Amino acid sequence: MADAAIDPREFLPPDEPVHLLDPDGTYHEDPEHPVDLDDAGLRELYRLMLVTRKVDREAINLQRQGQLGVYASCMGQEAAQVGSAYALAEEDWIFPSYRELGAALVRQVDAAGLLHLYRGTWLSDHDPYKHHFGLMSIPIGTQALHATGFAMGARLDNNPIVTMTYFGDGGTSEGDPHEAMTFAGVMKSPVIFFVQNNQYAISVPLEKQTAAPTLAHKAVGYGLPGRRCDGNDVLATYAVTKKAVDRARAGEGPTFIEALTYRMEAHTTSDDPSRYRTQAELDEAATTDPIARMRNFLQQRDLYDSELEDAVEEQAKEVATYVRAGIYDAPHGDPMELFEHVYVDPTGYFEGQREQLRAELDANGEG
Amino acid sequence: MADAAIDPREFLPPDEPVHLLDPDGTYHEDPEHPVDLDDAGLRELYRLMLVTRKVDREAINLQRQGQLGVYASCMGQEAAQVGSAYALAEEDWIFPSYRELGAALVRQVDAAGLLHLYRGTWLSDHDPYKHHFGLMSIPIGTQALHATGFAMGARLDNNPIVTMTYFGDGGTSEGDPHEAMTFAGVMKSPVIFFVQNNQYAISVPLEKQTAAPTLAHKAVGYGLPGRRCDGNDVLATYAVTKKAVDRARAGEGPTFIEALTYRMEAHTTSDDPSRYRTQAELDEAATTDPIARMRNFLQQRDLYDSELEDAVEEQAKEVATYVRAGIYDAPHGDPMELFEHVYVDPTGYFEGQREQLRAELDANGEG
Amino acid sequence: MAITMAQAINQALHDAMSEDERVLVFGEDVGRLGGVFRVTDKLQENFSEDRCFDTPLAESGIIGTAIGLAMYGFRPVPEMQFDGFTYPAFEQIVSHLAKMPNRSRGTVKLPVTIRIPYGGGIGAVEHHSESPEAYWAHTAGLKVFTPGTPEDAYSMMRAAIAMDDPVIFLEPKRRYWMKSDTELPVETEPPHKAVVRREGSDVSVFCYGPMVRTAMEAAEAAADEGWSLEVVDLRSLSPLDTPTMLASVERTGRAIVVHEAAQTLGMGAEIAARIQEQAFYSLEAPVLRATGYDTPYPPAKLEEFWLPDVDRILDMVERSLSY
Amino acid sequence: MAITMAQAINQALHDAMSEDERVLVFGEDVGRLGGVFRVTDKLQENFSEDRCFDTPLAESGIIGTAIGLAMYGFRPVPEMQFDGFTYPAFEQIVSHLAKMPNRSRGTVKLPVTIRIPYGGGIGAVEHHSESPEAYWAHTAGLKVFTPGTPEDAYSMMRAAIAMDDPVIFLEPKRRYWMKSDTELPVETEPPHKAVVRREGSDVSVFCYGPMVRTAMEAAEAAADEGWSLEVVDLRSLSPLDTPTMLASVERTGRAIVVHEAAQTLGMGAEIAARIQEQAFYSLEAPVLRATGYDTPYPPAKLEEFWLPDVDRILDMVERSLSY
Ligand SMILES: Cc1ncc(C[n+]2csc(CCOP(=O)(O)OP(=O)(O)O)c2C)c(N)n1
Ligand SMILES: Cc1ncc(C[n+]2csc(CCOP(=O)(O)OP(=O)(O)O)c2C)c(N)n1
Ligand SMILES: [Mg+2]
Ligand SMILES: [Mg+2]
Repeated sequence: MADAAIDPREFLPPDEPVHLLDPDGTYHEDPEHPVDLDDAGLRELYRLMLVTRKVDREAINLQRQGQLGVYASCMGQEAAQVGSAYALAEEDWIFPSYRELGAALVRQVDAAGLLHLYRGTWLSDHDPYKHHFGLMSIPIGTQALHATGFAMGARLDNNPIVTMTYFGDGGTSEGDPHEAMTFAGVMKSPVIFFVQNNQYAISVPLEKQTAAPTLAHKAVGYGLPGRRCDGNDVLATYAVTKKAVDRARAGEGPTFIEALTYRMEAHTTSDDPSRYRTQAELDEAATTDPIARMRNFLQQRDLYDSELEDAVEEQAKEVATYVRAGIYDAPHGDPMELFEHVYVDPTGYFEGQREQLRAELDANGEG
Repeated sequence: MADAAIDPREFLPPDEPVHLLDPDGTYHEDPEHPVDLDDAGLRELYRLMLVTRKVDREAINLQRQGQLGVYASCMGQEAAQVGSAYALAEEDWIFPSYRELGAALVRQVDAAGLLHLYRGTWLSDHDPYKHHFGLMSIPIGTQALHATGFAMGARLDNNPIVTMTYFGDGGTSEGDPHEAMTFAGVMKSPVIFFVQNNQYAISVPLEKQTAAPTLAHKAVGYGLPGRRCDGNDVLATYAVTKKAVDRARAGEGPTFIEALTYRMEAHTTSDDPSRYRTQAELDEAATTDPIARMRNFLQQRDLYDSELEDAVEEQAKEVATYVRAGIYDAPHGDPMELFEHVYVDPTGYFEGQREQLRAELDANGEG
Repeated sequence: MAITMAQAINQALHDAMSEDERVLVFGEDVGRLGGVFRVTDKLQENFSEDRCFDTPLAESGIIGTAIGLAMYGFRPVPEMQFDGFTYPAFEQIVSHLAKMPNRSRGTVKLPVTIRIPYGGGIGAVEHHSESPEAYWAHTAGLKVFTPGTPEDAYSMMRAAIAMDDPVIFLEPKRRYWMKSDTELPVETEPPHKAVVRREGSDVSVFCYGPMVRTAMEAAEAAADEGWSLEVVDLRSLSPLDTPTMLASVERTGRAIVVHEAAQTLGMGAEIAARIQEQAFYSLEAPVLRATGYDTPYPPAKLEEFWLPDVDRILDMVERSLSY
Repeated sequence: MAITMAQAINQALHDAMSEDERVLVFGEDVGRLGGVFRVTDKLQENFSEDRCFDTPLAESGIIGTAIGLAMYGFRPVPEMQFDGFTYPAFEQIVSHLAKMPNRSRGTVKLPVTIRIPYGGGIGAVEHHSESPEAYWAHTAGLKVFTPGTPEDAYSMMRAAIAMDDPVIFLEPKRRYWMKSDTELPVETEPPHKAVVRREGSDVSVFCYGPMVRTAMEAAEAAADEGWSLEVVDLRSLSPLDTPTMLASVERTGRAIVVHEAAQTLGMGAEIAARIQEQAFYSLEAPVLRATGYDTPYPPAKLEEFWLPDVDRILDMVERSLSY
């Protein structure tokens, strides 16, 4: 009769989430979670977060102008995304949900291409193999299995890459992440399950989602280390993820990370959060803003000056302009493309259907 | 930002599984897990286990004689099933998988009716409302949600009943038990998730199923107490379950129990376990037989005598005879019944299909 | 008074909950938010959190617990937030909800009504415009209803909840804002009955849910061409009201089926198969299909090219008449 | 040499794994046990646990990780242990496997072959005799193949694995022990081609998978009655080889579709719809269906009454000839 041969303590999250930066920018060193970045790296984190916020705002504007059908903002979650994505190497893969603009920008994914999903120009329009950034995934939690399978593949192939998948607090309730973590634990796959606990699944608050002490406590049930960090502290999300990445790359298997953050915007532009949360709660959340905090830190270190701010503003504007140019009034493609890409070999399909559409287009002078 | 308000320690399983009876029958008192049974109750547990084993054997024989299509034996798991089911009150409900003959016999479910599933006479032929014993459920883990929903209903109805669902070590990997425990945790539903960890899911051993330190460590991820017990020790399975039942009935919510046991027979009569486990392993397992252990205990207590053994043998033979009589060459019913019970109101269905079957039966002289 | 289809369903849920305290509404965001389409608006406020509640984000969990609640004696009305998110619950629906009454020889009844907003045409992001009705209609043990008007939305929802069989209730989301001048409560034909919405003599057009209005528009346009279309709103996809379909085809001799779902093995396949089986000599032309294509649902900017519309219906009418 | 269908598939997997090291076989009990039907026997022994491995008990997990493995560059051949246990994986199959190549504009290819033993007739316990093919054939983006002979089982499996599209490979479990005298490897027609197994002039019988042998037996029996049946083995359910079907019907003027799955929206619906659409004037009788009933799959002792057999096919032949 098998008995607990493994010490569960290594899997349980420590009592306190890893927190390195106070809101006022004060840095607390944690020997367990070193920040192995030089000054340029620290400034880069700030730059990426600020660019993310501006492009995010641009996307919201584009939606308001009727240019996007809908958009899911990542405002407030920049530190969670940028810090974690920055801890990966270029050849590592990310499997996102639908809210990871910040992670995408770290990987230099074409943001306009990404947003075509929300415009509805095409379902996805960036090349996942170019930036090692998977397709955005709308069915909740499903991408966790793709990340796990990909990591299984890398391990079989003796390729020392790591995969990371993002999902939300709500996503932890679905069966798929559960199965993904089960597989990853058994196979020791080099995958990191990065949960952005932004306190809500649309309108459903965390306490209606789970009775777990913390989300990170789920990890022990899969034999994964469960880690927590202050998700609005970009140094903490970076350092905690880096440690997990190093561990995975060394062949020691997967890690579950819960980043405590807050969704400062509506769930999507279609949502009306006034129905389920108060202004007081929002005001409180604003005091933990991840970007202000990092700026305070850089200032304390004398790494912040108007030159940096100007440069970042400039870059942010550039990306935002690029996105706007790529999206605004972007024409839809050839409707005949609907029949492409369904099958690599379409022999036997679409009998008469192509002709039907072609005839309709011709009749409407759209052919 | 929400933080761990709940102390996870109450959910974590203690280091050692609860164990009250040594293989030689020596009883170790555990003040945390009192056995609130009188002598008659103790003998009843023994009786139920022995009857279970004999009826189980009869079912295997019936299968060998071509009377059942297949059968999933519970040999070796009698203590896990009998002890746990015995801890419930009559009005409490059980939602079984396909291996719970022992639990069914505790609830006095018509065993012949139950086995019609395996004969293929009908899909299920006992009345779940009569004995508060749900239909056997073959799709792994799915019944955990039915138990949870039923318990949610009882709670909404202020009905102080408890539900218990059985699934296996393999079942813990499926999405449904994960979702069931998530729901039960949040809703504080009076449901007990009783896992018989019999070390295998068909041929797949536990270590390929999960990397968790123990299955009971999964519970903390749902805010449920995770408990473990020696599943071949009927007093332990009884006492641990009883505690969970009392807790649930008091409105304190669900519990997850892992009973460590061993599947002494093949997965089903169709299986060939020699392909994946050794005789040495089986011999080792036989030394922990739950029935011998309880007999040793009763002997030590002077509760065992030939009168008891004879009476139990007698009863076992009676039930086995009843089952054999109910199953052996049991005729199939009227094929026209295929169209019954599909809909309460079948208006608009089966156009022509009834007549087709009726005509076929007539043509074959079976009408 | 003008009410929308969404309001009609909301009122139906409200009235069912008022009349029978065993009726429960639950799902993702149906409580405080009132549902992403506000179809469950104010139900929690009016009936307490016990009777209208938010669940964790897990569709198999929602349907599996609905089954348990129904076994206990409740009449659950769970919501799947969108068509594309019913798939995680497929096993619970197909292996248990559809089968358990039969398995138990009728001992277990499962009066569960699963509400699913479905279909395209609202410019939504992917997985939010699916038409999964054929999956359910192929599954014995389920009833599948879909209203095409606010009145039917109210009346069929009441009937579905009152019924002891499990019902998949498909709400045509692009018609949530469709208005009708009517007083609630209203009682229309029983749900298993198809209804002739417009009489005609040349071609029968079988449609349901979101396509009822489109078919009516096509009939209007066809009249300008001198073609008389009979529009039959099927209302129930399982059971299919074959007698009403046959009666119509026997009158017109021609039939077209319209639906958004992909053509292959969409409802049009079954309807065509039945009509030619049972009205072979009445048919002057083959039963034709004006449907979505056999490709994944397209991106929003291209959906207008994919979805059947008045033109596609009229093309089929013309083709039918050419026989 | 006489080989069974199960052996033919085993050999196909073996040969595919030998020739291409990117081919992986995994699922529940496929490793040490060799699968509950021994179809994966010795693959682990011959190719190591890296290439043939047991997974945890989770079907969505199996298909979801297969997708990730395919994205990485492998060619996964996952097994679903039985037809009735594919449903937990429905979302991964329908929302991702079928759609991702399209969503990604062809950038992502998913050469995944899902093996599923399916169908009834072996006296199994419930959920082990399902015929879910219509669910997959209705889903754009999937190919659906099912062999009716050991030769095809080998050849179509090799073709499926070699193909860059996702394939649902349905193995007719009651024919696993069907024998054929043949040498492997063997290459038969490409999978998307239907094959005329027996020529005839009175009625075309369209069948696939487990029903191919049954239809052949029916043709034999029909000959005694003086009826000449043409038996067409469809082999691929998606795509359907419409030209071959039409050519046959144009010869015979009559058609019957045979399948185990429930009738409503089973493959027979689509085949009937297409034939009447495209060969309207050739039909001398409606396309008829000899199928399972619109009820849940019955208990083992009653399956013989539910499943289509020679008698039911001949009934339909007679009915067809009566027009
Ligand atoms: C399977 C599935 N069910 C439901 C939805 C609808 N939906 C979209 S986002 C969302 C909430 C997700 O919450 P969470 O996982 O916390 O992520 P967040 O949106 O907060 O980033 C829901 C219910 C979906 N996309 N997929
Ligand atoms: C959803 C589903 N997948 C696969 C199967 C096939 N199957 C039947 S029993 C079994 C193993 C179950 O193992 P476990 O949960 O440990 O229970 P045990 O049989 O050991 O009691 C499997 C894979 C099934 N019944 N249902
Ligand atoms: Mg969230
Ligand atoms: Mg087991």
